[in-house]
Amino acid sequence: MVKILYFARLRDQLSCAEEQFELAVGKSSIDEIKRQLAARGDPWSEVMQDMNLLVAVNQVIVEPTAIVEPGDEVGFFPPVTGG
Amino acid sequence: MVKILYFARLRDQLSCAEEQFELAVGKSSIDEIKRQLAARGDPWSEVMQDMNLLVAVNQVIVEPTAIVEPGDEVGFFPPVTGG
Amino acid sequence: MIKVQQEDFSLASEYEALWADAPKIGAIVTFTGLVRDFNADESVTGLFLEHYPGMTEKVLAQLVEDAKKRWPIINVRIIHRIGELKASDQIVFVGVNSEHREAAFAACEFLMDFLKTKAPFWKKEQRQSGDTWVEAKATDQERATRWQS
Amino acid sequence: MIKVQQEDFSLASEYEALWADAPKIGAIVTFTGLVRDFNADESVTGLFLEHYPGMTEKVLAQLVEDAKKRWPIINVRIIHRIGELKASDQIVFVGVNSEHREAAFAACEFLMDFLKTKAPFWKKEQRQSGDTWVEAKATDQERATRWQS
Repeated sequence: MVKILYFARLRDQLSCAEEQFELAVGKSSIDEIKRQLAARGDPWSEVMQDMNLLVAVNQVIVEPTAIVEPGDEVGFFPPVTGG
Repeated sequence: MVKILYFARLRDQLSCAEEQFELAVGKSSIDEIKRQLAARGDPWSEVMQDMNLLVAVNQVIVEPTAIVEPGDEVGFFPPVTGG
Repeated sequence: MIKVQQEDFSLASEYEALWADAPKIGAIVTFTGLVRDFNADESVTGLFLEHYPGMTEKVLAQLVEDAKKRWPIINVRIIHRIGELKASDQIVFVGVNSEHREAAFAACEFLMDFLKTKAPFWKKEQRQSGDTWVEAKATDQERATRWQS
Repeated sequence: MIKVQQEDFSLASEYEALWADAPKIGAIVTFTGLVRDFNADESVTGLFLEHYPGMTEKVLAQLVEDAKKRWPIINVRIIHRIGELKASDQIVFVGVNSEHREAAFAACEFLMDFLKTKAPFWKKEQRQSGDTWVEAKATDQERATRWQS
């Protein structure tokens, strides 16, 4: 299991702030997780295909090829707009 | 007559803060004034030959070719070191 | 010192803390970001700032480390507010001290440029017609990439 | 607002004055210069700042005009102290506000670079062995010429 967090516009679009997610195999790439989430249909597919989607693993921004292990924290969010 | 002001290290070297100076003719260039002041001998000649000497006419920095008229205020000073 | 907080902050206190490193330091540069008048869009009534707790602090700490590697700066103080804000409110503070001004100016601007593009904060404009998430600006990305050269 | 004065100044008051332009402005950048520890030269007991009254204010006003032509800044506040100062004392303040941070950062640094090379102030270090006028630094000249490109 990994914890997935959704922030800002994504959380509103998905009506979901956080979920526990079962990895298909022992480990998964972010790309694989995105494919599985997109398979839920809209709004998930739309959000997961957004070119600007950012993802962090254990609070560090990663590429979609990054590998996730059980116990990791995955965060999905749009481009940041602080400051 | 013009008023000549000397600042900082220059004033200390010349032991002079201010003087009234008679222009040789109706108008003079700064270069001409410097020549006349240098003719007083040391420490004047040393100060007036310093490559880093700055000069302002009516409180605006000018080139040594600038022309001075009676009533003008001439300031001689070393490179600035404020801030 | 990095703080993410709802409460307002006092620039005077932050400045005093940076001044405390004198006489070792000769320069203090501060940046404060304020809530503007929403581009004169009168329908906007306020701003809401959300963040990713934990990650925000981590990213900012990394940026401070990066800045310290690049410039001989002594101390950095960063405060970013979250929650509801209204026009003219202070949003963000970055203060840097250093022996010389070049380092303090560069590090302060570097930190703001990367805070804007790397730290997980999101702004939502509150309107009578409903809330709208603010879009990221391409110009902010461009300013951050300047530092790579 | 340009002031040349012996008295110390309050960064908090200057900042409040710059904040007063909110919500039109979104950014405030401040620079403060402090008296350093005289390069660890223990024989130095203090600093004396002399200026050219009248010309100083004229030069600073011109620099503010130049900055306003180059960047969309709203207000500028400059204070430079003269007379006797000791280690850790505030010497100079430059504060700039603007809609966006780029302009505020650039104008504030521009003003400091030219204040350092154009405004008629001179520093004298006071030592037990006698006073010494501070030499101008080539690096300050170089920083000012950057802005011509």
